[in-house]
Amino acid sequence: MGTLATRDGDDDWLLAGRRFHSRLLVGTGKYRDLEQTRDAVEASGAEIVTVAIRRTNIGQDRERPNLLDFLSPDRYTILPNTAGCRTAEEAIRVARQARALLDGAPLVKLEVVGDDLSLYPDGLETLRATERLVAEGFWVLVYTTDDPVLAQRLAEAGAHAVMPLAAPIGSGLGILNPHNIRLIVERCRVPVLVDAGVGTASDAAIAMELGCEAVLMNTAIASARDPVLMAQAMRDAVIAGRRAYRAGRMAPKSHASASSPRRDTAA
Amino acid sequence: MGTLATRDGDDDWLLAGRRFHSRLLVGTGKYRDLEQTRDAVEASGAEIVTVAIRRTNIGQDRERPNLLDFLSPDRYTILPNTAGCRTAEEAIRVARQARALLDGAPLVKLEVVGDDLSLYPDGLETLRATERLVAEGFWVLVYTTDDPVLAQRLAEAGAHAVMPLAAPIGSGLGILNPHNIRLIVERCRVPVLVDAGVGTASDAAIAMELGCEAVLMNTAIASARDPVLMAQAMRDAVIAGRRAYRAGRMAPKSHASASSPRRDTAA
Amino acid sequence: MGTLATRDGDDDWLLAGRRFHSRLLVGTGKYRDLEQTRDAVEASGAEIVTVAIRRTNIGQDRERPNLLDFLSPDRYTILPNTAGCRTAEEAIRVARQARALLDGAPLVKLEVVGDDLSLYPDGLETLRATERLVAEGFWVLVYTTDDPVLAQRLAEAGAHAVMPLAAPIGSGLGILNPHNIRLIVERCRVPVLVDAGVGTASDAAIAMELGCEAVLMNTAIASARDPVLMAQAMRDAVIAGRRAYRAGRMAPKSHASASSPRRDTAA
Amino acid sequence: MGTLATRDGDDDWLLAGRRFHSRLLVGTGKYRDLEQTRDAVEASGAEIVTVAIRRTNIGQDRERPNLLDFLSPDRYTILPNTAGCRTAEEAIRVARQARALLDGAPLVKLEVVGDDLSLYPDGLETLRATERLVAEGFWVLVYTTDDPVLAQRLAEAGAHAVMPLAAPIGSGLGILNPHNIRLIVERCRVPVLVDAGVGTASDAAIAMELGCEAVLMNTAIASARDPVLMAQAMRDAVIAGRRAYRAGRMAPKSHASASSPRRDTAA
Amino acid sequence: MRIIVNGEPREVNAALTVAGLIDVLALGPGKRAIECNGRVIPKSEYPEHQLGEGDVVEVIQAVGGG
Amino acid sequence: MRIIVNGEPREVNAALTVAGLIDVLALGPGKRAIECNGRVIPKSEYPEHQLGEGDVVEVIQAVGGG
Amino acid sequence: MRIIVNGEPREVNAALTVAGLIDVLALGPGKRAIECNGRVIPKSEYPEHQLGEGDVVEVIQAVGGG
Amino acid sequence: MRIIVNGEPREVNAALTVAGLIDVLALGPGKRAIECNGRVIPKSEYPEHQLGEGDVVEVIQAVGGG
Repeated sequence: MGTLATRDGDDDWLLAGRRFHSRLLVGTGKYRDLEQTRDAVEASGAEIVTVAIRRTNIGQDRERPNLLDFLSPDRYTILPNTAGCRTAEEAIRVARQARALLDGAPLVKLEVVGDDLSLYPDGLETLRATERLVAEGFWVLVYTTDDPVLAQRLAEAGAHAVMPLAAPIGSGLGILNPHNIRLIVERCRVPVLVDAGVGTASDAAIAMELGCEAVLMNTAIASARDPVLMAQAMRDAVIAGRRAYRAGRMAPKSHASASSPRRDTAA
Repeated sequence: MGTLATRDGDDDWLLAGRRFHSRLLVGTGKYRDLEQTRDAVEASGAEIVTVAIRRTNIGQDRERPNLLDFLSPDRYTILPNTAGCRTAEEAIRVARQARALLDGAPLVKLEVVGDDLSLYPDGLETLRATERLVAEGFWVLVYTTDDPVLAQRLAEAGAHAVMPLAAPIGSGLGILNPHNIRLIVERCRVPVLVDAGVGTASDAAIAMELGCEAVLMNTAIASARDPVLMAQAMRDAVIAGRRAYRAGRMAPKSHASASSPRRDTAA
Repeated sequence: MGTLATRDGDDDWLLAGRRFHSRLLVGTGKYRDLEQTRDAVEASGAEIVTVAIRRTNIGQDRERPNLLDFLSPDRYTILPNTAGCRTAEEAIRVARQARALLDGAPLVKLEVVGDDLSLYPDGLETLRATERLVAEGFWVLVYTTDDPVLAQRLAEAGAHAVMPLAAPIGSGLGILNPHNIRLIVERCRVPVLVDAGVGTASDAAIAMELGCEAVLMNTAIASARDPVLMAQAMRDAVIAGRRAYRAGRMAPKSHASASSPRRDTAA
Repeated sequence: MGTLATRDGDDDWLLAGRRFHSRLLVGTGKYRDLEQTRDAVEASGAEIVTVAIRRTNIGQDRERPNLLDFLSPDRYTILPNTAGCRTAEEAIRVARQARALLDGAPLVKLEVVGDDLSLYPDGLETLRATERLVAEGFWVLVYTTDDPVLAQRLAEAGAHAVMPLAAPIGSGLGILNPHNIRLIVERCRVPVLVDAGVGTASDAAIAMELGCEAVLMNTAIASARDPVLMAQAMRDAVIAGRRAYRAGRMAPKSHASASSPRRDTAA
Repeated sequence: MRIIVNGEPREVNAALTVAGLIDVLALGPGKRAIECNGRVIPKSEYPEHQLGEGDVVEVIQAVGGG
Repeated sequence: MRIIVNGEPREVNAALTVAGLIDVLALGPGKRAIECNGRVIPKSEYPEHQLGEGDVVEVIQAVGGG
Repeated sequence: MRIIVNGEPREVNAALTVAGLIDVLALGPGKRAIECNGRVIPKSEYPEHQLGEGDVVEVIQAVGGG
Repeated sequence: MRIIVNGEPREVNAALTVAGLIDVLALGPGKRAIECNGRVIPKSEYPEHQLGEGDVVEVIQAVGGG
């Protein structure tokens, strides 16, 4: 009944002018096979799905099943990423490949990495790439650090969504600095999504409770013991966290406060 | 679909030999009125509902609506508490009153407080009361500290569920010591429920991720800005946390791990 | 200069009527040898030193050096513990052995363990032992959980100091529940010492900032790579934490506040 | 004795080729008066002291005491900051003023703020200013976010020290993201100092335990109830944290480990 | 005779039963428990259980609590 | 003539178009992009775009990623 | 002539040098910097550096800051 | 006669005192306690306290512990 309550669209969100219901975006890497990828994505309820852009394996192309046969662009909004790029130029090139591949769809998840070990983004290259991709008509969802000033600069440069990391990609450490995520949410006019570092369901709920518009994750689902069940958990957690945010949590108190009336006890 | 998946009963839990589906137990204190109480309880999906035992307001009894008219024992399992008691004797007396009032139903939430400011339980009186109530045939769900040794002693004394506090009652501080909750879950043969201190949805999810059988709360729902919406959030959060626990979360790593393949990038 | 400032005794503390300057108590277990034990204890600045009570190794007694030859009771206040005991009776027996061994010195660190894996104390046996040892004239420093109600009961039973654990003995996890430690400090009339679970210097500082009278540790020093240097670190950290507590820390704020004047900048 | 042990210079650190003993740098803002400023600085043991650069109050200049009369450049290394600047150009101008004022001393604490509420630095302007100041021969100690990639870029641009914030300036929230501070320490060849956000002594100890070369603070001392005593606490905490870092802390364990021998108990 | 009901002294007819007291107090039909001198009176005993001078009676119900 | 496809040198007929290359490589029907010397070739140009000696061609698809 | 010192307009004698301005302002002996039209004036130039109509002068010192 | 010392059976002369046992065991000069059948023997009683057949004696010292 509660789940149905949100089904009625009263809490949809807008990304680049398009309306979405699910606030969980999922990646498609690290799964056992494409069947599991599909099942987990389906269980997650996600409407937007990230993919990477890579060379076709020429000899095996005919036999090998294709990711987009399992996750049809007719059903899902495909969000190609620029993972692996280290400069603005590389990222722009991959974004153009992705747009051609996806019949002109302008969405791109911009990711320009500045450190191979932490996979932290390079803020300067990311800002440069954002400016140029926006100029080329891309709708840029940009992976960034949790630096509130950089996030604002990216939004001002025309990014359609700002996506700070919670923790290093694939680490599962959860939201290392909730204070910064909250500052970014307060400052940015565009949707703020937590993009990396979520490890379990409560992390996703916390991201939403901080006021994020949505959460993007991959490893936390794909590397769970049971990815399909974890996908359900994440779907529920994002809904839970969003509702808690909208419901307005109680103020924490340092002392106790009885739930049962103190008076009228039998003598 | 995912929500339906758990509706099929494959993850029900047992309390004193009875089967329950919902893993969220809710209190009925601190609401604006009985209508709001009923709506929030309904939205929470709870099957077990706590009540306090107090003197009837003699003069006004006829006109004043009764809590149990709003939350029928035919529909909900009523769990009377002994809130406000400070000795084993007081608690036993209230438990007997509750049993009479509820036509012999043996369930009781035992609460013997040892400190008025923190509302922390008195471990010794709680253990004494548990032993005697068990001997009288009660099914005792016992509010306790997060002390793993005391929790074991209570389970050994015949408690049907052990319910450590997450934080002081009504504080909303969340799970102050997850390490202890995990130790209790590992040691106790009976269901372990987190009973007090939850403040928002992610706290409830964390309790379930630690392996608790269920969560009991009151203030976090009743004192939210929108209690009915928060009740839904808590229902979802408990489901999310339970699924994450069953799905087996990824191991946290201190370094990053790419979600997209590192090879096969265009040169 | 600062260190000298405290040497003048203006911040000494009282334990069972005796005056101590150092607020760091150290254990003597787990060291490489007795020379290292002595050096680390000396570097720590501790005036009170815990020892365990065990059978003499009969055949080797003459050749084997004795701990108390390295840590003379003339220089240090020896605090024998009842580690390894699981009942009040066992603990009382060891306390009597210790008193005889130490020529009638009445100090004892009472430790009655209720769980072999966590080494958490058994609250009930601990309370029973406290009552009886106090009746026999012992000065009881009692290892306990961080349960504020139990801590109060122990103080009321006549314990000379209440020593809640920060985390499991030897775990080095730091102060798992600062909220409880603060509650205990607020409630107990006798000195409160954090007794177990400290892992590094900042943990010890935090314990003191919470208002504890002193800190007792062993593994954090003995299992450091360089125990003597870590002993110095702990000595300094306890002094630092104590001074910070007395100095009254600034209130944390959720927003920034400039350190340099905002006005009078050159145009 | 231990304090003396470090006095012998075996753990000095180098900043721009100069040798320093104290690892605590302090600001001079927010004190009640210049006497308190001087006393707190002296108690802190700091050798490097930050100052702001502002217009002289023309009419009152003769009567009003001057900061540098209380903190002589002959005794302290004066570190002028560019607080209040919002662009590289503004910061460069202030740096030049400071150098002239301090008879050509090339040290400057570069601070280019990008957000008035959080006082977070603007990474891009900060990098631009660093490059130009280095070219002009300044020794640049640069205030930055805890972004490891930006920190590396700043070090590569020739900064003599990289100074990530622990939390917003003046907030006293402590080290919000220790993970990032550790990453920066691992990556940067120049000294890493935590610069802002410390609230109490244990925060300073944690910064040092993470491997920072030193800590810079102002509000935590100046806004304590007793600034001079807090200055001592901070001095001790920095020494404690540094020693703990060098001593190599024990590995944290999730289970207990007894400090006293398990065998040889009396039967 | 004089009894105490929920902490308030109350003058009632001698030889009043618990069932009679319920009528006198005009209690509604909701679920309740009645305790007399610290002992819960089973419902089945309401008709015959006679109250005595100075009895301390508690009329108890369920209210909102957590 | 000799071109480079996805990093591997490959001998092909002179005057091969992108459309022709797709046949030669026996690529399946899935979604892809083709880049030649760093420039993406629009699908509409596949039939006429002629490859030349030494051209660097990338055949690109979507794969699992996060 | 009219110059601006630390944001305030001020009437001074024509051909005033920086050294002269320091006397006029009755500045104390403490450490300071003097900037004229955005450029720091080295101490060695104080005696000869002549101020002109409309010059913007900043007199700068160190104050408490973090 | 046979006694148990620190868990080990040991044959000793009849009428041995605690003081005598200390000689027999060649114990060093360090601080210790001696317990006989669960009761600590005060030092002052060592010379006269006679051990008996089957007595359980514990010789106790301080060791490193936390």
